Amino acid sequence: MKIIYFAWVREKTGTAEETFERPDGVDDVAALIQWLKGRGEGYQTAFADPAMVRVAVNQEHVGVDHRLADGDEVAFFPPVTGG
Amino acid sequence: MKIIYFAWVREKTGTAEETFERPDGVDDVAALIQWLKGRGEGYQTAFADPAMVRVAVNQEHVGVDHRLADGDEVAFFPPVTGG
Amino acid sequence: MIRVQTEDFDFATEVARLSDGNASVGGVCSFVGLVRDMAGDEEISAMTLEHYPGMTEKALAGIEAEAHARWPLQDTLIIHRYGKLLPGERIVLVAASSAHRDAAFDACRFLIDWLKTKAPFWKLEEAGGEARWVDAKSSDDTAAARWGGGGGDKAE
Amino acid sequence: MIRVQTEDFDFATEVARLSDGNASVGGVCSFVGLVRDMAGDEEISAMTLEHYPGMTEKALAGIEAEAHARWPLQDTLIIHRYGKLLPGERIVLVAASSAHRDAAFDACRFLIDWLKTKAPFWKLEEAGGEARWVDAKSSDDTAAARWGGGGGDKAE
Repeated sequence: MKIIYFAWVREKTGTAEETFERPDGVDDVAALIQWLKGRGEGYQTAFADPAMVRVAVNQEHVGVDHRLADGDEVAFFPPVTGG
Repeated sequence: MKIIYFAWVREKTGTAEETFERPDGVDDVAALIQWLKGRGEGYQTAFADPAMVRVAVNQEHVGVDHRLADGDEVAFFPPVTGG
Repeated sequence: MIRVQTEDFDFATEVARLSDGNASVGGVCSFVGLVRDMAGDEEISAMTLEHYPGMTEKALAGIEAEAHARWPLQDTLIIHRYGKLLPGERIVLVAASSAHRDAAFDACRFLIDWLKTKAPFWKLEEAGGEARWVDAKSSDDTAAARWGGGGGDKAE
Repeated sequence: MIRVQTEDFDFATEVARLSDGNASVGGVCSFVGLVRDMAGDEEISAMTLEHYPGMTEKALAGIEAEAHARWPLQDTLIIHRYGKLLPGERIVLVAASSAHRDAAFDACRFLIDWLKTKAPFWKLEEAGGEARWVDAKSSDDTAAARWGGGGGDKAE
């Protein structure tokens, strides 16, 4: 799967984009966030307050209970502030 | 006083503008309309349905109970349709 | 600013004036009203706008002042044309600028809603070789009434 | 039509497209959002907009389609810039044209309200030599919520 980070989520994880096989047991967005938090301090900081992070899967806004499939494009970002 | 007519009120009275001394007893707009209706058929047609005619005195929208003073500028016109 | 004129206006130049050189403006809302080619199922060949010189400017200035009293605005603009216009031509431009978009939107809509029931303009429509005065719409009274504070061109 | 671009746009040309050659348009409502020079009591020196290429276009097209589903519109337009902008520069243009002004106003406001909570843009503000990400405003959630039908970038 492809994971993309934007704005301060990108700055905190220190990663703009990464690609890896979907880990065993990572069946939904909540599980993915949990798994990512195990990858280091930057990720822990980024996801410290899950209410502050929004998620899109395959470029559609979703909730943390959204089921993941192999090959999904998952994006994490702060609440949007355009316009 | 100066009387001005616009749009179909002007067409019906056949008059764009006229000036005369305020007649005796013409103390408010309603009395003026009554007096004007005595001036001929065109005026009678124009004021046949008073609900269709709007009035401004000295360029401010007023009701038919508005008191008139010598020298007033009184305008009669249909409901406005600009914009 | 208000202007009553026969000639067309430059939309971009006019709207730009509401924010040019003023970086405290966060948003500019504008509305342009145009002559439509149809009235009901009849084709319109031309539209002539008559107005009441003197009172028109007073009425528009009053509407503009009321908008500034109701919302925190940086600037407002009303341009209204009169005389003979063809389908597709611009009749009116209203615009409002503010630090925030809600004030800009509300004020812009207020300007056109009040203008439609308070400013002394009358439309003469030409269709099928005949000219007829356009009737006022009750929907315009309803639109103006939602802002409260004054019953249009009816007695107040 | 939607466009996501770094360069500025020609306001008059863009807005004229919503009515040019279509005399069934009675009104065009447009809104331009600009970079303000102040945030609270702090002076802003620049604003950088980041976005999510691909999803941005999808989100804006979805918002535009929703507007057409809700109102009888002739045309709509969304142009949003990204990259570094200075105070006074245009960020966004939304516009809607319709036979009647109520649809044009409602749709235009809907476009900007939904865009502000659904389109993946993020603002980085520079003030006093520091850069910081702008916080989302709860007033934008409230504004979007008044149109119903979808909770912005929160789970739906």
